[in-house]
Amino acid sequence: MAGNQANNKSSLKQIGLSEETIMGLYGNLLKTRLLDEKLRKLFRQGRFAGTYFSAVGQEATTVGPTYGLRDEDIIGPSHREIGAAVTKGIPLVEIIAQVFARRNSPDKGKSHPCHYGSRKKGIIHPSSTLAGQTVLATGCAMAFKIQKKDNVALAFFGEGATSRGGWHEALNFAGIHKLPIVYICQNNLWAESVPATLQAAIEHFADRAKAYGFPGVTIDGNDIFLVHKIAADAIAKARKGEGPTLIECMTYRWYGHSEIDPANYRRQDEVEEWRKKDPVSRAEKSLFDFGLLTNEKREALVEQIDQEIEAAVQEVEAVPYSEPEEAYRDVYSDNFPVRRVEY
Amino acid sequence: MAGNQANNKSSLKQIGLSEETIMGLYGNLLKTRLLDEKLRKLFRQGRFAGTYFSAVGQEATTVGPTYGLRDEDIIGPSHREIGAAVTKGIPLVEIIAQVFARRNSPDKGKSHPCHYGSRKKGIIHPSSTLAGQTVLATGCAMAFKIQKKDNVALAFFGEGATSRGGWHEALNFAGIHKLPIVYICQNNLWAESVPATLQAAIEHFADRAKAYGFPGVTIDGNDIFLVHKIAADAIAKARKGEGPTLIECMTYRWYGHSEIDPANYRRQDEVEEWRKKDPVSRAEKSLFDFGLLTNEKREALVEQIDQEIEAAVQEVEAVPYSEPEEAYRDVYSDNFPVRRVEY
Amino acid sequence: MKTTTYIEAITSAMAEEMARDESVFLIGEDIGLYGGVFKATKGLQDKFGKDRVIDSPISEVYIVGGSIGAALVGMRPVPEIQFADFITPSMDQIIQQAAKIRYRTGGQWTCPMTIRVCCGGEVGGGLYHSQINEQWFFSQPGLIVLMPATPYDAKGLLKSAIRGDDPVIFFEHKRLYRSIKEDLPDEDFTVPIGKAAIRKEGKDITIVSYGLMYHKSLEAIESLEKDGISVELIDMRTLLPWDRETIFESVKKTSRVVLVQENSKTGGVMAEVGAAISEEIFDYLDAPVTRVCGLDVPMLPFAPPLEHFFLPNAEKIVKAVKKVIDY
Amino acid sequence: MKTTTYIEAITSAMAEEMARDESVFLIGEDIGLYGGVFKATKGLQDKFGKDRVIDSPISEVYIVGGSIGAALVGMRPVPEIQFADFITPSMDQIIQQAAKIRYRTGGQWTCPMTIRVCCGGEVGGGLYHSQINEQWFFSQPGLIVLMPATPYDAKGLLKSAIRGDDPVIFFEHKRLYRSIKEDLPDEDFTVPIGKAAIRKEGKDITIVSYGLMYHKSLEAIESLEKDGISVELIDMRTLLPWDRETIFESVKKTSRVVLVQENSKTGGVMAEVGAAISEEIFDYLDAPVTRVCGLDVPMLPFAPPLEHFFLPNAEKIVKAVKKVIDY
Ligand SMILES: Cc1ncc(C[n+]2csc(CCOP(=O)(O)OP(=O)(O)O)c2C)c(N)n1
Ligand SMILES: Cc1ncc(C[n+]2csc(CCOP(=O)(O)OP(=O)(O)O)c2C)c(N)n1
Ligand SMILES: [Mg+2]
Ligand SMILES: [Mg+2]
Repeated sequence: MAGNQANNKSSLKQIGLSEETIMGLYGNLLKTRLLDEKLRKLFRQGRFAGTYFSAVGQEATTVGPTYGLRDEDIIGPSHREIGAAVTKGIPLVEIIAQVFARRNSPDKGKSHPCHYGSRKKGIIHPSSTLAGQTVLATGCAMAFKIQKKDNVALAFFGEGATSRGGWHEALNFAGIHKLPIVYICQNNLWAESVPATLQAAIEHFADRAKAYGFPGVTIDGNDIFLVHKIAADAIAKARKGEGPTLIECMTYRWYGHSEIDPANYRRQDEVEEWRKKDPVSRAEKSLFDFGLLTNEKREALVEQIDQEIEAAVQEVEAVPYSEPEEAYRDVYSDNFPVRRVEY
Repeated sequence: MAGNQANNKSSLKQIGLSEETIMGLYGNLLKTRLLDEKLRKLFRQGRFAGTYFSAVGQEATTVGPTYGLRDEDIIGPSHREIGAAVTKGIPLVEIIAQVFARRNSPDKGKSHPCHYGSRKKGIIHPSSTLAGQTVLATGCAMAFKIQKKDNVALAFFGEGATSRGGWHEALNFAGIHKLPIVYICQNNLWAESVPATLQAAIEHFADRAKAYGFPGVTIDGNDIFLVHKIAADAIAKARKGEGPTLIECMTYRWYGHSEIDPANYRRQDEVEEWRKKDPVSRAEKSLFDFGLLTNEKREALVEQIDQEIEAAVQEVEAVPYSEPEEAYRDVYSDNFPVRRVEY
Repeated sequence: MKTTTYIEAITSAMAEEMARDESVFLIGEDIGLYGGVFKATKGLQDKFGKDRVIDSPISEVYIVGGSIGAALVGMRPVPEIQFADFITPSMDQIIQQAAKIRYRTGGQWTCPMTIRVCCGGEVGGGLYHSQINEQWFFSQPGLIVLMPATPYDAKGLLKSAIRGDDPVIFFEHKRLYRSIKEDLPDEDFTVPIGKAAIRKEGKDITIVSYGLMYHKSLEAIESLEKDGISVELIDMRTLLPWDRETIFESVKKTSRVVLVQENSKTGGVMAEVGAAISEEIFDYLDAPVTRVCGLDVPMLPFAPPLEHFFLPNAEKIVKAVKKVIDY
Repeated sequence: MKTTTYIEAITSAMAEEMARDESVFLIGEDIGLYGGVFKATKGLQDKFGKDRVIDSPISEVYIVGGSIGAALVGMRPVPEIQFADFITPSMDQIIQQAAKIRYRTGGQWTCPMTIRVCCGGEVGGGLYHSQINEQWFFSQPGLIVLMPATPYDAKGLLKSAIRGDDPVIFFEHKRLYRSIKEDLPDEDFTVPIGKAAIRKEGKDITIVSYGLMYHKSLEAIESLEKDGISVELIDMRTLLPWDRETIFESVKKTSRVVLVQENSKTGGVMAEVGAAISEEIFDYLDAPVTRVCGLDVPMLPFAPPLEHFFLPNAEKIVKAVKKVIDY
């Protein structure tokens, strides 16, 4: 027993993260997974409108870099960043209210589900135009430099989004001015139905950093501890004014592009192979090894989170949509009210 | 004498180009230089409207790659490609008529001076939006691949234009599909008043090719023979279906961005240094060494070209502008005439 | 004759034109193996190969700009923009290149290209999957802008576009893809660009509309006729160059007109139609030219009641028509 | 009081706002050391440093998109687009981000940004150095669109824009940069957004215009008054949200109106103004709402006679006014 504990301690040391960090990462990872699976189910039951983009399978790529950020640090997300929303601390009820587009959502039901954002928590609600928030986040980093603040910005995007011109312009600018930003590419091998091999003639999108004069690195995106460490180092570096990093996280989405996509463009064995690399069970295996988790503890945790989620869903579903007149608000500042039309 | 000749032959051999090619390159280089200097003067005399972008100092970067192309090969130029227009064989009168925006210009006076183009000669008239023709030329290369033709496309752009998003999208696509295209970056260290160091955090723009999975190479852009050889090799490779190349030619513009720019953002010693690397005198020095040119021969050549240019200018200046009604033409195919307005 | 949905009409137009002319090819995101996110290109990569049905990277600049380049050297590209919301990155290529290359070269180079753009609301798409943005292209000389409302027109106009020698922005309304059907002839047919369709003759008032709004107007007419109002209904079909003659003739006859547009009101296509009517046939008007349009707020907010509130519908059209009739 | 050109008015507005508020910064091509291709930012980098006057790479997407990002976290960016012709690459950022971020977030994030856009013809600029493209932004709810015609308005509106909390497209007409001067007060002043200016009162007819066309209209009036026609002249100044009240009141009084716009006619700003007048004050009109505009061809061909033919001028305005008066 004592020997075992010593062993755990040493592997804990090896991993180079505090127990608190490890448990924090795991807690957010698990919460993200359970929330995501729940939302998938609710969508399939027709409980909310629009569509749903699941991030199941790639949660480590968002939870890992986000964990430990300050509120004033800014995230420019894309459409699979539920993990960033959870980890940066947007309350569950707000996340779910946004998905359900209810009156109690801070966006009043105007944004699309999965376009998670929060001013208070420093996440820019995405527009759907891919890599759009990469450009905006770079602009935030530019502002931090002008303001001489040591905040950082984090931009998330899929490998597909790196084909966009605006992405290039943003990274080029960040390189020139050594901006405090970290770029996280979630290479999940597919952009909707298009394989990464038709997205670029290079295997690793981290290589694109060479064109911008800052380092790029490709890592196992399903190892949450590794992702966190590499990202935390890059973030620390950025905070010190030493410039951007592009981190390519190799990962995989388990399900379709959105919940209406059967994803039959992918081979089943590819899916199976990647399911074996599940970031959640991998984290759990480590925690078991470290002696930080037991099956009972895990089940208790799952139950507690599920209850939280369930309670939040019930709270949200009881709230109606905004009244139609809400459509007229938030177009401009109060100086310029929109003209009402009557027929 | 005999020994000298043998020497010349061997240096000719060393250079790896036929006498005909060498003389052809030189002839086009000289013609480009003389035409460009003449047009500068004419603009300063107020003989034509708009503006003028001189390419003096960087002629080797356009003449070299263009020499030897077929009519069906396509060039997507930017604003300093007078050398491509001359070398691909647009008649002098047409080039000058376009600069003067006269009725006998094939564009009928609609395009800007320096936006040289010709359907017959396979040069796409540029829009001013930088790197625009890089995208179009890439599309031409895509067409050649679909058509199973062995034509190639050549795109010219400054180092500044590589910052544009469309440039990135085009090169990325060319890499994926191994298109028959060669990209020529004229790195003249300045984009209008902005130094290359504020354009990118890398020293050599050829490095950007790494992001697209094809080779990039940086060369002395003021050595016309070298430029031609490297480009010809890349063109041959592209023609064989072996994909694109990015060639960065280090060069310099002697004068302002346009003729109204005093260019006082540059240090005079930088200008002097580059003037010493004049591509024309360097070519001539080689030709003298090879015994292919004498001072007398050179003077005769200059005089002949000057006369040609003078004759063309006179021919053009005698032609009026298009009549105003011309403004209504070429908006659509004949199916859709533009409505005339009368007040 | 075959009963055909709006989207099947589009697919078959592409298939037939590709079979007819090998210079026709398609490029866009997810259009190949996947057959397009709405399945408009279903089966076409199997039939015509990967060279002619190209799955592009996420590069709207290149999808359009590369197509323009290909058009210059003999191809007839049919690029797809997956959602009209994502056409903004291509504006540079459409406006500065496609629309102007014939003009700036004195007719030397031409750009026979048809950009298919999936557009429109009432599908729960929210702010980024409901846009149309037709007004930007409508204001650009050098472009043709089409928006069919029926399967017959979708097929016939798409064929005319592909065969034509001008750059075309071809708007397909996603709400119509599977909601309307029509019997289409088996033989080849086209619909002429530049001609509006008088869908129904009437004498009291003219309604002009296009796309989904044509169908909303049809719905409105049912109720209006019960009230004894005789409506002449025009479907513009071609937005640029728009068919002034047909619209003017109709309004001269009825002296009253309501213009229905899905997009926000200010600066929309119907502003031009309204202004031109007032300018050119002023004396024939017995009542103000009246528009029924989307709200002047970003098109359109996501939550269902907000989306509904944003969009014109039969009820709003009926009210507007009655107001104009009673004027 | 100081005699000030239009461009000096712009430079001083920026200098004063930068001194007043350190969150104001500039970004654009050649704006730093060089002071801008028209020298609008001359001396500002010296005064405020390289952090607040940023020479950007040739990246119109980033110039605007990066500015939006900075605006989200407390800055007040004033990006410059060197020529309106090169705003097309930024459309995605302007339309999908700047115009909609307040809306899509229920007011959580705001975008206080002023994009300065150098625009307009009659400078021998040809197809790619003469464009305006104001109509695209005019049709986008969420944006403010300004175009001053005088040094006073240029300075006062630019200050209002920079101090405001909405994204602004601020059009500067390059033909006016050095061709007009005005005495400006030494003390701080602003001009309110959303208010048109009645530049001259009159009773027979209203002319509405903006930018360079305001000056062409002034020229026209000289000759019209000789013929005894009394013109009321309105300079819109703010295009979006446009000042319906002022324009409607004037037209109600004169019953006749000519709208003058530099850009191509179809789908332009004056289409909306014309349609709205016809729609809302129909009964007051004694003659058709008439537009004098650029030709419906790409704006604008290079050769001097073609440029001249394209553009509205005093002569064309005079003819149109007389036709409306004689109606
Ligand atoms: C500019 C733009 N073009 C197209 C789309 C449609 N679209 C949404 S997600 C997607 C694929 C994204 O792939 P990737 O960036 O790899 O992210 P992933 O979905 O794999 O996480 C596409 C094409 C879009 N949203 N924006
Ligand atoms: C999209 C766009 N932005 C800005 C400009 C204005 N402009 C014209 S040339 C130029 C500099 C070009 O630099 P570079 O690409 O290096 O070419 P060079 O002039 O040095 O040959 C700029 C900024 C333009 N034409 N297009
Ligand atoms: Mg992906
Ligand atoms: Mg340069």
